[in-house]
Amino acid sequence: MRYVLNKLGLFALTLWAAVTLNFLLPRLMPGSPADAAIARLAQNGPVSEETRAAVEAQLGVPDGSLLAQYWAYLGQVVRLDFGVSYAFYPEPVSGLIGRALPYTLILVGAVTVLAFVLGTLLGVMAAWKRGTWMDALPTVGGSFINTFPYFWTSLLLLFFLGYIAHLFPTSGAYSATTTPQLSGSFVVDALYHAALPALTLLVTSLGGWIIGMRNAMINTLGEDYVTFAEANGIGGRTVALRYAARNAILPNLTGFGMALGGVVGGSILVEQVFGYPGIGFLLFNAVIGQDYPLMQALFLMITVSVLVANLLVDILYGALDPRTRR
Amino acid sequence: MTSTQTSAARDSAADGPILAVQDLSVVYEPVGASPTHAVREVSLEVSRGEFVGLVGESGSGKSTLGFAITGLASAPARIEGGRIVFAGRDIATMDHESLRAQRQGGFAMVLQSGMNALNPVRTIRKHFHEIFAAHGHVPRARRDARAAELVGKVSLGPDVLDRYPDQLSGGMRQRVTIALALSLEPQLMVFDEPTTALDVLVQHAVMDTIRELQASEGFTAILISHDLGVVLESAHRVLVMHDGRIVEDASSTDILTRPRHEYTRMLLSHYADPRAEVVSLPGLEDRAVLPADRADGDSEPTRAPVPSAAPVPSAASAGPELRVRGVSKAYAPPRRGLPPVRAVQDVSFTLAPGGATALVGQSGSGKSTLAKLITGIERPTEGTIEIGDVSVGDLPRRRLRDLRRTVQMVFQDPYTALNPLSTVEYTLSRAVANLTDVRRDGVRRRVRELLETVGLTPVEQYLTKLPHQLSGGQRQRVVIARALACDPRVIIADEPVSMLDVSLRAGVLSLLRELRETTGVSLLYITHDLLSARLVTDEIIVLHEGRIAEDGPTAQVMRAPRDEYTIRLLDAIPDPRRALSA
Amino acid sequence: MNRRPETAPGAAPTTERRIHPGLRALASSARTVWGNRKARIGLIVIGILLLVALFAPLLAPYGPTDNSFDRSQDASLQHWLGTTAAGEDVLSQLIFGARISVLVGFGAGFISTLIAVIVGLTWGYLTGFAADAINFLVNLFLVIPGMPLMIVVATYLSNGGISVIIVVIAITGWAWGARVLRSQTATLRSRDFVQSARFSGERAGRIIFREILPNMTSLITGSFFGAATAAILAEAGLEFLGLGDSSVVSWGTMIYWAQNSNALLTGQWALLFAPGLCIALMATSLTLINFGVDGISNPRLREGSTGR
Amino acid sequence: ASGCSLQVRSRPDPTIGADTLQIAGDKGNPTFTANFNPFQANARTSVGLIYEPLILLNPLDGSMDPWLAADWDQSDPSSVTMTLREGVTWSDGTPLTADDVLFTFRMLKEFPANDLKGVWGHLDSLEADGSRIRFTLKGSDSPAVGILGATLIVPEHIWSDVEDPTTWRNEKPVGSGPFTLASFTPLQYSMDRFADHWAADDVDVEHIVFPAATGELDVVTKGYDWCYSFMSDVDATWGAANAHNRHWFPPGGIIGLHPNHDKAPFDDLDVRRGLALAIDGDAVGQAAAEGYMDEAGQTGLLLPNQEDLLDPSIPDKGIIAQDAKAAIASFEKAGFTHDGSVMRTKDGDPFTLAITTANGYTDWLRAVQEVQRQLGKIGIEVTISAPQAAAYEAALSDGDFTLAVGSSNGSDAYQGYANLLSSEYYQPVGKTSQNNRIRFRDEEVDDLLRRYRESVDEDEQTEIIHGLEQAFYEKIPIVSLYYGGLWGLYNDGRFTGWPDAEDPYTAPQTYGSSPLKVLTRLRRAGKESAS
Ligand SMILES: Nc1ncnc2c1ncn2[C@@H]1O[C@H](COP(=O)(O)OP(=O)(O)OP(=O)(O)O)[C@@H](O)[C@H]1O
Ligand SMILES: Nc1ncnc2c1ncn2[C@@H]1O[C@H](COP(=O)(O)OP(=O)(O)OP(=O)(O)O)[C@@H](O)[C@H]1O
Ligand SMILES: [Mg+2]
Ligand SMILES: [Mg+2]
Repeated sequence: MRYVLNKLGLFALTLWAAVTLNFLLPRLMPGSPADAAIARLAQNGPVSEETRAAVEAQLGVPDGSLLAQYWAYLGQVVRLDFGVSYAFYPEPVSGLIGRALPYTLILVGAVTVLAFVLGTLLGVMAAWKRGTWMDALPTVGGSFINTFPYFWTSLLLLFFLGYIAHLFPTSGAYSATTTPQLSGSFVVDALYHAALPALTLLVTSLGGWIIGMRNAMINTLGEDYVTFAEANGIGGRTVALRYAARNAILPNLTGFGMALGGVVGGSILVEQVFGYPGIGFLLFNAVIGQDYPLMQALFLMITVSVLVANLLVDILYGALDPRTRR
Repeated sequence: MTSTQTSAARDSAADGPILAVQDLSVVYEPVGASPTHAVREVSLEVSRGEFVGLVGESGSGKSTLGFAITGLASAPARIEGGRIVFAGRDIATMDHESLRAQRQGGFAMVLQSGMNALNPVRTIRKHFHEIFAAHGHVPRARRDARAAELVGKVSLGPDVLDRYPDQLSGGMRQRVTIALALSLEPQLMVFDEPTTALDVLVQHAVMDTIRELQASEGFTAILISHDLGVVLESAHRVLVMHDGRIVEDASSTDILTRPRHEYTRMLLSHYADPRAEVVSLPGLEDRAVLPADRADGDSEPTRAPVPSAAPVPSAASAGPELRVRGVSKAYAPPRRGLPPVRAVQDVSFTLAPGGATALVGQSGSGKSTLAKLITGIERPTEGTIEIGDVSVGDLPRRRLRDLRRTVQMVFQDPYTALNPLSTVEYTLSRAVANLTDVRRDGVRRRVRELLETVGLTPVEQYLTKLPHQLSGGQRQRVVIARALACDPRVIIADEPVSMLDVSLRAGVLSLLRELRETTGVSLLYITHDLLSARLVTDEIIVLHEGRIAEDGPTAQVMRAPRDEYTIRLLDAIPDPRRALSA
Repeated sequence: MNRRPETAPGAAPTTERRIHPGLRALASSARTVWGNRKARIGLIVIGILLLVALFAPLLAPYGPTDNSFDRSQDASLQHWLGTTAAGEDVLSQLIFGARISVLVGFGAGFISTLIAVIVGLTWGYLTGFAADAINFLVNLFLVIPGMPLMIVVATYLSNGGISVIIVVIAITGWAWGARVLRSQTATLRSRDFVQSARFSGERAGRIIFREILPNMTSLITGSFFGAATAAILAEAGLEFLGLGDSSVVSWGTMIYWAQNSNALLTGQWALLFAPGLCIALMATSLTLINFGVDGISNPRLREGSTGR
Repeated sequence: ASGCSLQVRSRPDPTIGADTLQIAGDKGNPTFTANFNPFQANARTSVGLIYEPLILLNPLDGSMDPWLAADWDQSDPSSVTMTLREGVTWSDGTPLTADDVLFTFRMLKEFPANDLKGVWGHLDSLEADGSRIRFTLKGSDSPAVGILGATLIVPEHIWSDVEDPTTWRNEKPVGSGPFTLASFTPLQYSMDRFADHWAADDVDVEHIVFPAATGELDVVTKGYDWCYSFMSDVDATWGAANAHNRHWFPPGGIIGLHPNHDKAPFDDLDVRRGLALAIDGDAVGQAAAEGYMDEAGQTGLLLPNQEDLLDPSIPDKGIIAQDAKAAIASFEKAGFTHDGSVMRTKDGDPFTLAITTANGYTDWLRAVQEVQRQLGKIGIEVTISAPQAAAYEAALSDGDFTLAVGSSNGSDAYQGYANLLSSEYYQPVGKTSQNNRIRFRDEEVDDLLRRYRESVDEDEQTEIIHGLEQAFYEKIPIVSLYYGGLWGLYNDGRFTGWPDAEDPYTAPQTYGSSPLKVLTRLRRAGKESAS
């Protein structure tokens, strides 16, 4: 119980710090939202004084002291009201996020889980068949692919599988002529569009899991309980999975929560390349467009989801490891 | 009931020895290090139903041999040559699957570190079920009953089946591993130091169980141990291993009465009964009922003689008295809702200047806690500890450094007490520079003096060595030298020899005794080994669950223990002679 | 089975004398790393890349920003990898680009490892409030996703060129290392030799940095290589997003420009392919070295086969 | 890069009919938000086809065509009278009247946030008399007619019910333009021809689709008819993807080095002249725009669009040829010293200058890098500072720069000069100003600008422009480098009648007023050959 309370306390404190950081970060950036809007307009020709005035009037440049803004901001956060986007004015932030979130959730969520499962299995195999090609291939291969820059892999996949081979759609999260809805055909269409970005994320995050699991597994393989199980003539598969892998997976779980943050980071680049309308793309636009409200909401969301994932992993850890269950 | 008789009948075709090893060599070939020939050209035969002991010091290759004959040698170990014939078949050449099939009704092994031999995330019941499922020799319906029966054989109740390994004590875990091995209904069981990690009293009980099982189930047993005493108590025949070879193979009686190999003789010579009137070990002079007042510079055979002139200047000056008065220590409970851990309760004693007191008791009896209290690492919950006129319990943290000049500590494990990356000289000179007023050349001189004091001569040879280049005994001497750096008046030695091989123990013990006599330092000697307590101390305190069970002059307490707990402790000491005479 | 590898007869006490123990530890670590096949490949590759970076002006046929050639040419004898849309020689850019990756990788790797070491060791050694405070800070940095944070900070500091990139990557990338180092410190601090140093009257700082630190060389090396790998990838990512300094020639900016000038459409894909491959190569070689480094701290990870 | 086996080819969507125009002109980021409020900066670009201006400005040369206003009169520089076209209806059938015009202008007055073009900076009042609308200006302001005329007119009967037109997204727009919104998804929207449009007879395109995916790879591969995008190596990419793919890149502005006239050493004309002489604008243009754009002369005019405004007395169309010797001499005149390799300031320090550009504007960066190389040759070290676009805007507006790359001038010659040079807009460094960010002050120029505003005579106006060109040439307020392009890509396989160098009737841009013009000129290719 105390363990849980401790965790929750830390969770709340970290959350507050993240919220505050969110508030400060954008305000530290040079140039105002109006400057950003004007910069966008300026790409179609010089912008006049009057336009600036109009834009500033529209965006309602933040006023009041920093502290007052902070209070107002905290109030908004509590009410989950993130205001109106600057870059997509007058679109409310919640609407923008609401539209982008499902895609990233599906893409990143599915890929993270898939990469974890697949990577862990390959890692188990590599450790079990240590020193053979079944070890060398996933570990060296995995660590090589793992070091491909996300965007580079995306570009190559996009080019070869999308533009040359015409196997996959090249942008978007669904066909341009369909409207998002909950129907079978739409889901299939959406999955088809998610395939390439998912492949990129999968391929570039797999190696980490393989190596992490392999190393953990090699350690548990050296444990006495594994030797004892073998001495008792328990079959290879049982020893590998229920003895070595089952224990080796525990330290890797902690990494799993953290990994979510990493994949969201990676998805910025991937979504950018694939024109995938997810959170990553939105965040990039928010940063470039100096869109404080959007940026704050997104950051908060990402941080909270990583925090929650960590909390869940902690709880899961407790469930999987009887030693913490007391 | 499936029993060993049926499986024995199955294999009765092979009438010869159940196990025959011929010219077996095993080599470790770790990557990035030179290979180690752990077992060299070993040949042995074991007949059905025999109880064979395998002894030898640490690193002599006992475990390696054990792993080889149970078909568990795996990378980086490699069987270099030789045959291992079990029940007529060579298992050295068997493939993985047929080896696996052999494990039921064939050979089983109980691992050295039985504490870790159970999968922490599975219940004991699952462990049994997995073995049954792997071999299919127990029908599904009978499995639970059989598991309960098996744990019953090792004197455990069926309730352990639903527990996780970490919910069992060390002794229980070791029993469970034995029960698991038994569940294979093996003809041959190899016990690799089944009791080393256990407490003295528990050790005794587990060994009893093994002996009884062997008698009742009739399997062939090989017991590996570094403790000749333990082996002689149980085995009919003893194999002595040294440096990868079997140097002696004889019946227990022969080993005890007519040891042929020099090494065996050396091992035997380190056994003595602490209850005897006169106790002596090689290198340690006789210890009569009354403390000897004769300082004898005799040293262990393996090292150069101690220089005759004791270099310590303040040998004569009497130090402060250590007074422990009504000290208790309670630790916060490990879990909410439990009572606090009372590690030490109402302990009082006095350590006179120049005196030597032993603190004995089983694991968890509060010995180390007391040491921590005296050295100021922990604060007592109640009571006072005074060293001279300093009250340790009230000392502010930053004054602890000053306390170090008076009270020093000798650590249990010389393998971890030295920074592996620091030379002997650095380790010692830091202590000198920090705790004394000696500087520069003085430091260097003092370091040399210290090395001479602990008998590491010629000094030059040791100054630049790193811990891994020293033997265990030499390391422990460096640890002692470090403790002596600032001329402390009180030395607390927490199990200073328990991690050392018997052959190295005597040297360190005699050094401790000698130091006491030459420097006049008072010694608090913490141990669970009563024999060594008898050899180095005058007074003894027996701790039991944090309380003093008995105290008095060492020889007197040992020879005529009054407390029942002390008697049990004394009984648990393996004594080869007693076992055979019984 | 082998509780004390130090006592292995292989480490004969008679050899190696009068060498500083730290150096010797380093030398033996180097041997362990070199003994690992994967690490050996990594060391060779990174060695070559380092040499390329060092001798770029000698190796490169042209200057990296010399734009006096025909634009968007295919590979030819004059331009082995063709030219860019601005008329620069791709091969020369690739060779010079190694410098930035090396600089960023090792620079940011070094800084973040330094922070990780200082924070991690202090954190592991201290107890009580100070440790809780550090724990909180590290957690915060761990939880805030690195890439977005990096993007924001890079945008904020978009004026300072490559050194700013290094700093940005370093300050967003130290937390994981600090955590790993802390747990190792916490293990080491309960070792008897640390206790023993306290009994020798050593003060906290010296215990941390003289007693504990050298025993974590392999872990720190590992964390350095890990950080360097991450830094190289992060730099490339930032440059690709156009948030870096697009006026320098680095592998990241090469891809940025390639993407900008439709290298895929013009079929100039050496322009895109080569720098990405180089990034991957450098990062892989660092990862491979880490396979060997892991083996120092954890002998079980040394190469070998289970014979299954 | 030709003959590569991996050439990407255009694969148009087969479901798109022959009467449908596919435009890559509206960038979803990455998806569209439904915003058809023409008075918002984030409105969909197609609002230019839904709502119509009174007068159609030609973004190429600033010439004006009647649109909703059939005709206008400006005999007095302080007022304009426009006559509304007859028979114009909104797409819901309601007729468009002068009341709608009055409503639109009054709404802009009430909600200044919507007044993106700043009409009420020029306008004092307006009133209608039947279909005639009289605008009273704040003073003599002949150029204001263009600004007033460009205002998009919205229907009163719909907009008068809108509570706050500054945040209204107008998701179902009702306009008067030749196209109406047909369908909208976040990834694509389409428009249909408005059959009752007053010029419907000239409109041959039945449908338009605007997909959101307009990356360069998309543009090349998805069979677009019209795109606005800079395309590197256009012949090998766009050109190679389809035999009918064409491009036309007329100039749309001048990219130059903008010195801060309030900061040394650029307050010194000799220094500015030294820069102009040291730099070969042609080479800069080559580096920046891959040779697609020409060097810009030092007149402030876009050539050839504004050829007829060019003062023939200015030598070589205002091109200042690179001349290292003369450049060094000019610097030396300003007190610099040059020892054959390094340019030193008066204090004897090597002269280094920082050029500010915006991160992500890759052509500008290429240009600066070329300038860096060229100035390096005469011993001037150039450092590049490339903050993000927003920070760049802020730096320029606040005067927080010494030398920056910037874009200036445009279709309307007078507006170009005024915005850049009028001391009316002057703000000291530290105060924000959107126009005259170079902080230029010159009485002669101010005088010329004032005279232009007061003149309604075209010949006189031309003469004044000549004077401004002269001033531009002599005072070098900015150092012109090359023309910023209007990156028109089009396909004449399905539709013909595109604006191009032969028939430059408007700019090939997909935003602003051009689409209205282009859509009334396009003809289906098949039909044309049949007829
Ligand atoms: N995995 C290993 N890799 C390399 N060398 C090893 C390994 N295991 C054991 N050795 C070496 O083989 C030799 C014999 O080891 P073994 O474990 O058989 O000794 P032991 O007699 O069982 O000692 P102990 O009493 O300490 O258990 C030792 O020198 C040891 O260092
Ligand atoms: N820091 C601590 N927190 C809580 N309980 C502790 C702590 N240290 C020791 N204990 C408990 O106090 C009791 C006495 O421990 P102590 O270490 O003094 O025993 P010991 O006699 O030295 O045993 P051993 O022979 O195993 O070293 C044990 O039950 C132990 O679990
Ligand atoms: Mg052993
Ligand atoms: Mg203890």
